[in-house]
Amino acid sequence: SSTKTGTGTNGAGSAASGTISGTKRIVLLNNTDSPFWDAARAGIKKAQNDLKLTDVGFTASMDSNDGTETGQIEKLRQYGTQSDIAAVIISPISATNPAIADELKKLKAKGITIGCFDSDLDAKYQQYREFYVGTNNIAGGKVLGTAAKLLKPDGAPYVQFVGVDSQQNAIERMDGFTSAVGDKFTQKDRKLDDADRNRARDNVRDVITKYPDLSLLVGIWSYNAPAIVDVVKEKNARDKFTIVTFDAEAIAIQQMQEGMIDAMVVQNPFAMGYESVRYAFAKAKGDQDTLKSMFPNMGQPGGDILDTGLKVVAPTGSPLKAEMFESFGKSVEFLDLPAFQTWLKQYDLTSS
Amino acid sequence: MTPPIIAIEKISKRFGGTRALHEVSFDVLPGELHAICGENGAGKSTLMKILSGVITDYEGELRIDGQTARFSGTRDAESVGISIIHQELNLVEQLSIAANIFLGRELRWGGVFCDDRAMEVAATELLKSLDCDIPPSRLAGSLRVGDQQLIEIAKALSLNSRILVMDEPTSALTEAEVERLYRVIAKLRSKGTTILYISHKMDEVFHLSDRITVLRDGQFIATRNAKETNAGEITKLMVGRDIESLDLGPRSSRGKKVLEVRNLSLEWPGHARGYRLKDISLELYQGEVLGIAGLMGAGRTELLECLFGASSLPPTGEIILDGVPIMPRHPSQAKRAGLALVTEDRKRLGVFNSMNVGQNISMCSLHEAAAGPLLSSSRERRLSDSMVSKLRIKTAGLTPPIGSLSGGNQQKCIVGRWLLTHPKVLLLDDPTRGVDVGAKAELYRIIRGLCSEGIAVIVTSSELPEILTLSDRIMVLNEGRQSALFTREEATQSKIIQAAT
Amino acid sequence: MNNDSPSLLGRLWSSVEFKLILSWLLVVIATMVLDSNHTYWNASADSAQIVLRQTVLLGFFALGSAIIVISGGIDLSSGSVIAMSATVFGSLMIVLDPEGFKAGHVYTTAVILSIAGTLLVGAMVGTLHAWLITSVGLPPFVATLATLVGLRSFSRGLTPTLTGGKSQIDFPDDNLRNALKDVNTITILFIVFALALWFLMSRTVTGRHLQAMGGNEQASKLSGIRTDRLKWLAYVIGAVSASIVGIIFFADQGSAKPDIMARGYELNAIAASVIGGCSLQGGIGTIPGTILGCLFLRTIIDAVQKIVGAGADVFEGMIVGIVVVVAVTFSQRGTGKLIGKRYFSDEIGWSVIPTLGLLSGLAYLLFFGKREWYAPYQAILVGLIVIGALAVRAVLESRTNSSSRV
Amino acid sequence: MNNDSPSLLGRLWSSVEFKLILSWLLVVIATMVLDSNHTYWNASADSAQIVLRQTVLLGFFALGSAIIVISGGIDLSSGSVIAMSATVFGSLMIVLDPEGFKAGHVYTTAVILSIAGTLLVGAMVGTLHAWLITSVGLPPFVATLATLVGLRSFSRGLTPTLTGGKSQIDFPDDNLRNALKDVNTITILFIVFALALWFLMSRTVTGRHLQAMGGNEQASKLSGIRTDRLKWLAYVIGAVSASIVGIIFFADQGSAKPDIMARGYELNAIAASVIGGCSLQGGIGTIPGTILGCLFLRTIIDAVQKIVGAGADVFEGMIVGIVVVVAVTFSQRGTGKLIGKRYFSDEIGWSVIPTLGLLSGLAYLLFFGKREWYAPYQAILVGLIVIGALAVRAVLESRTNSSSRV
Ligand SMILES: Nc1ncnc2c1ncn2[C@@H]1O[C@H](COP(=O)(O)OP(=O)(O)OP(=O)(O)O)[C@@H](O)[C@H]1O
Ligand SMILES: Nc1ncnc2c1ncn2[C@@H]1O[C@H](COP(=O)(O)OP(=O)(O)OP(=O)(O)O)[C@@H](O)[C@H]1O
Ligand SMILES: [Mg+2]
Ligand SMILES: [Mg+2]
Repeated sequence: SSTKTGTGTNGAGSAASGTISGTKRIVLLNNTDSPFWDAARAGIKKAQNDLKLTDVGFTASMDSNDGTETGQIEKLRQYGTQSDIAAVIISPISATNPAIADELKKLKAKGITIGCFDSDLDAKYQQYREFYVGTNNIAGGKVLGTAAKLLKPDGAPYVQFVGVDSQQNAIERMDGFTSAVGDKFTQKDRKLDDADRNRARDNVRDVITKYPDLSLLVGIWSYNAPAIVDVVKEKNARDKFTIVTFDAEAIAIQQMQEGMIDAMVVQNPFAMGYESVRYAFAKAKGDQDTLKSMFPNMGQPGGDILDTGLKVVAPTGSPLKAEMFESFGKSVEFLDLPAFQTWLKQYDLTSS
Repeated sequence: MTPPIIAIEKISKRFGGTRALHEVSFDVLPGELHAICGENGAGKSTLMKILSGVITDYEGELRIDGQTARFSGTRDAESVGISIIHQELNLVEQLSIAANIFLGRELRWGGVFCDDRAMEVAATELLKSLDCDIPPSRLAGSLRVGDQQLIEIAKALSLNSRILVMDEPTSALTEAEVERLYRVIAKLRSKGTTILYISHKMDEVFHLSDRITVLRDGQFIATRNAKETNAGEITKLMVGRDIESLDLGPRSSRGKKVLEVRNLSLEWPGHARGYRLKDISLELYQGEVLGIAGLMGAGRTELLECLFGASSLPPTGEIILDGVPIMPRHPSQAKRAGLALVTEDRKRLGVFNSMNVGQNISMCSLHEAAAGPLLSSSRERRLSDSMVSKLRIKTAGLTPPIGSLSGGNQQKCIVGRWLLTHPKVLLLDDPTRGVDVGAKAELYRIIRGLCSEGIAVIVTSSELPEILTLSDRIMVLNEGRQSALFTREEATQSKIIQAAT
Repeated sequence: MNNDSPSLLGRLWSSVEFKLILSWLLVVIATMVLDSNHTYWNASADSAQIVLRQTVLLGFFALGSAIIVISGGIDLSSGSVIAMSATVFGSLMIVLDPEGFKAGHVYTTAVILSIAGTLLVGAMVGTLHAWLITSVGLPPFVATLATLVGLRSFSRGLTPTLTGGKSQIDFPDDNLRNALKDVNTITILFIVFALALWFLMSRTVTGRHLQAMGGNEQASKLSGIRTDRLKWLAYVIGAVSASIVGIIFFADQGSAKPDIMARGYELNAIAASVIGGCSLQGGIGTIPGTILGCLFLRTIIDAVQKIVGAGADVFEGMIVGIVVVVAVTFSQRGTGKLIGKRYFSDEIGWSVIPTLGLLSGLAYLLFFGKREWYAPYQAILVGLIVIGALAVRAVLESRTNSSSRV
Repeated sequence: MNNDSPSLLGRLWSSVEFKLILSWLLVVIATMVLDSNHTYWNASADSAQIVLRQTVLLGFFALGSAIIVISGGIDLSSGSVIAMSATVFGSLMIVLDPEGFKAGHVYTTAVILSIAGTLLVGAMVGTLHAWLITSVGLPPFVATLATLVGLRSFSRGLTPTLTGGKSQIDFPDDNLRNALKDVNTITILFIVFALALWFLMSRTVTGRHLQAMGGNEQASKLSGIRTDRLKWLAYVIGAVSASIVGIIFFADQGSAKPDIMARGYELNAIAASVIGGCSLQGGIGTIPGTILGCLFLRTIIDAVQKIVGAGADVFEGMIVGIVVVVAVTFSQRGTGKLIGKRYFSDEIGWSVIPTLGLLSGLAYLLFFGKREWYAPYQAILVGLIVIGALAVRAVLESRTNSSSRV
């Protein structure tokens, strides 16, 4: 791509801004703020320290979007005017949105390194980003679905809880789940809460009272897990329901410890943050080795994807076992809760 | 005998429970000035609203020039040449005087565009015909009641329609402006305009009208030729009984000094004159009535507002009540000190439209109606009732909303509201504005009664006779300065007007 | 509030409260009949509890908002104040007992202090509103609009500062949590709160003065009422009630996430009070009415969930919108007037008929339009029927002469 | 808007427009100085374009909202109408040219029809508002609150029905997109639109009547003005302007997501018009003022982005809130009055001082509080200084006797 001219313009930019502050920014733009990203922030900070970004006048930080396309588009436009942007790594709020693609294209033309993390652009727009660091959310959905199937061998009526079903990762996770569980499972309802956690609890209360035969509750977004558990506790109907959820908010982990959650599929936002920064920084320095080591077969189809893997977390003594998920390959790792918690400690995270 | 220009046939109108009009029928002859008299709530305004297309649903029939007219709005009425000056002010305060005068009938160019210049020129003409020299580009909201009423008159005149309804046009005007209005009316009549004129001021009625129709409780009582009748008879017809003669009983002897004001001044930033009030000094004794006369805009309202701590800017000078200097900065302080103010602008500064009659009356004396912080509805009712009966307020109990009462009765409610606070000094700014003769007489008697109880009263009025009957001493304001102080004996209309101009 | 009808029964009948109770019963019965799962029969207790909890939570700040509305103001900030209070409550606990916060057992004294502190901050916000309105002289809409945007962003800034970079505060102490979110506790708390406010507004001098100020501010000032202090009181009550909700929410949701917490709730509160008979012109409204307004609103929402079944969330807004319109119209006028009234007698009336037809047609399509090929034609048919019906009504109206247009 | 000051210059000086231009310049200069990247120097064109685009987009529906406000109403529905229009526009294109929609090249005729249809639907919504307000007799706040919730949910229902289960509509045609979102096109469009409205409000009889109705509806009625029709006009203008924005937004954002699109924008519109000098009591306000209000608001937001840099959006709300307060105060009164005014002379004034101190202390902590250990102490210091300063001011005020409290 136009890296040469790119660095050229960047040089000019940095010269202009250099007089005041020589810093160049590596920006990671999320879709909407949530504890999930706190882990990513930790990753970014770690990368910044490990790779000593600041020594050569670089900083890496995450910008929070407000959950709307407008928000991301506006931010991308802002970056376009700012001279100190070295790289923009985005978690696009909608993979098919042409406007976001447009803005990324413009930034790319300015010689800014463009990448995606956590969720990728639609195939027809992937030309605009150099790499994708994250997990395939459809796969994530499939894994959770498989877990559900293993926990409920002879099927169950279920409800999926999510904030906004127009958001990319929500769509993929839910589709993945549905495709994996198969037709023994019947979806009673799909409850939206507009990311309002009060509403999220009502939704759970509502379906529990409404569908007496319901027996499987699926949390798609991170805060859905605690919402589900709270209500189940409140009604102390734990034995009635199997509960499988995405992501691991602090409370959710604690609740799994209490035996309130049967399976969590956890992504690795920490790695997403860390690796994104690592790539962008290497790119800026022109450090080919790192680039190679990260994307050995860059240029070949799928060579520009770095899979940060999934973790299936189950409480100790769960029927779920590691071998059950081997079919998904090494990108999916099975952990029991203690193991997971030690993993978190190791990067001193409270959520993931 | 010429055929009537307006024939009113068995017109009736109800408002919920109240019967405003009941089978009223009478004629109005072309070119005459037909006065309509009646107590507060007799139905005068209601009838006029029907006549001018404001009220569209009523029983009965209305004939203009012999053929039946059923207006669906004010436009229809205007189209047959009827225009009205409403009792209550109806101006858009955010618009200029000119814009208000031509509201709804703007002079245009190119069909859709306002021709402001033309309108201002025309407005200046109209105002000149009322000897009023306020620039027509000024916002209507920046005017005082009196000036606003002149604008209303100008607005009605601008229609130069053949039938003009005037519903208490002079209620906020003082002699000088009334004189101007007379001249205008004379001009109109020379052009053959028919005028329906409502007023509670007998002298006006007899000075102007050819014929007088009396309404009572919404019913037609009689029509008389002004020549062949007198105030006494009309009043009797209105009230339905012999009205006690206006002898207000012996004047109470003046007691000790209650209130003393030493060169009170109020600045007026951004105005040529620079002050609204300048070096006003006065003394007020228990049991006396001090009348304050002056032309519209002389500063009477400001003076009372200053005494009551209600002026927008703080005044300078001294106010001494019972020997203690007070300079109230908020009405609540004045109220606690023992002052009470009945404002001149009832609609804006008096009534609480969302509340009923009882609540409106008890508003200032709730603490008497309360045991500790809790209100006792029975006590409150007793308080309000006492005033309803004392002031003979015409209302169906305490529960109807105040808005359903006629102007005069609303005024009585507000007077009652303040009487309940047992004030040492009672400030009355035009207390009888729009109040009928009967009620006036009662108010006068009440004021006297209060004096004999040792209360001191300051009263302003737009009617000199009123000031002369009421006051023990009369202070005349001119351009915010104190131009004369008469005792009742020396005071005469001519002297006062001279001092005021 | 037309007191024209003298008889006590008549007045009761025409009172907003009574009408609301009626319409509420209507909704409940409708739900019992139309809900295919018969939830209200099978799980009455649970269903009741759901509605109760929601009504109470909404009630707290709706009452605050109602008092402001009655006294002639408006408060757009309640949603943000809720979010801020949750954040402040969390932050105070962190500051006062850091170890306890990590360990998951906060000292009772720290908790009490934190709650007190949060309510105090609420009162401070109320004071700020009153100051902006009385001393700075801003219209209430603007003043509270400013805090609506300001306080939320303020809390968003505060959270990472105190949590060390996190975007939300997780609730530390489970026992405390269960204590604070328990439906019985908050219901009792609410009853006390509501009774107090009801007393204030209907039985005390202050309440009367608040009402008077709402009706005619200048006149009440000239009647010797300290309108400034009254405003202070009203806005403090408003903000503190929101703070209480903030504390409960934090417990109920287990985390305080200022950027989305209680976003847009201010409008729910205002809607509830308006449905409950408060006039936004001020001076009119009651506490019981507002409570019933909350109950009605929350019941409607619950009913939609029950009746529509899957995908109810999507349609909720539509139905709530329609119900708000109907309820407010109904509670403002007498039923008789309502039917006698002319709706389609003028140009606007005629020109709205196609709109209503279109809407009902599409609504039909959305609700009942299974994927059959003829569904669209059905919808069009429905639309045409509605248009026809309304047209007939319009003609009838233009016939009759008894207009009761105001 | 006090026309008492006779001299034309004086009036200009005291006009809202003039003050806004001044404050705007202030903001721009401040940004040039404080922005460490000197973006306004290096990328002036781009920056200008961003602000311009934002101002124009906001301007369209802010002007609509302003006209409603001036004529004495209020419109809470603009955000939802925007979302709905985007959805309707997309749906119409799907219905009128399904192949083209899939293929990515929609027939021009289909496009034109769709745009016309969308604007028509906008007009219908306006009519609905007018009908609810005039014929049904709802307060504008309630009527538009109902459509605020109703229309959004309506669009949410519509989208999957037409896209076959998807919850968003992606913009089909790239050329069309670029045509519709092009900043020059929309700017020119806006200028025309604004000029038309400016003419309407300042020069025509209808505009005069709208203003009169806003000032005193009763009086306008008695002067034979058909207030119903005027309301219809105002609300149709409001809704149509929002529809225009909906169409542009759809193109600009590349997809229509009715559930989150333009959520809460209604308040931006109202804020802009209020900053621009419109009074929510009605009767007061101008078109140029509103436009300047939009420009000012958008510039502020942009300035925050530039100055604060990373994580700006967190503080955006705070700064906007403060600016709204200052701007409105400033534009309402003369500067002289502003300084002479008494802010802390009464109980409320005193009691707000701690609040302001606390706020400024925390603000300091949030903005400049690097993680040094002494940062909190600095913050406390700042707080105390502010409190001290204000206390002094309070004392001085209580000394002087020149109050201009209203
Ligand atoms: N809008 C209304 N609603 C209810 N009742 C009304 C209304 N307008 C007038 N009334 C009642 O109709 C009766 C006649 O009122 P109207 O104003 O015509 O009296 P009036 O003769 O003009 O009195 P005044 O001399 O004080 O103006 C009064 O009893 C009044 O209470
Ligand atoms: N809002 C205002 N704007 C401009 N001038 C005013 C205003 N209010 C009063 N004035 C002027 O100030 C002076 C005092 O007015 P004010 O109405 O108090 O006198 P007044 O004798 O009480 O008249 P009224 O007969 O209306 O009570 C007059 O010159 C009046 O024109
Ligand atoms: Mg009258
Ligand atoms: Mg006066």
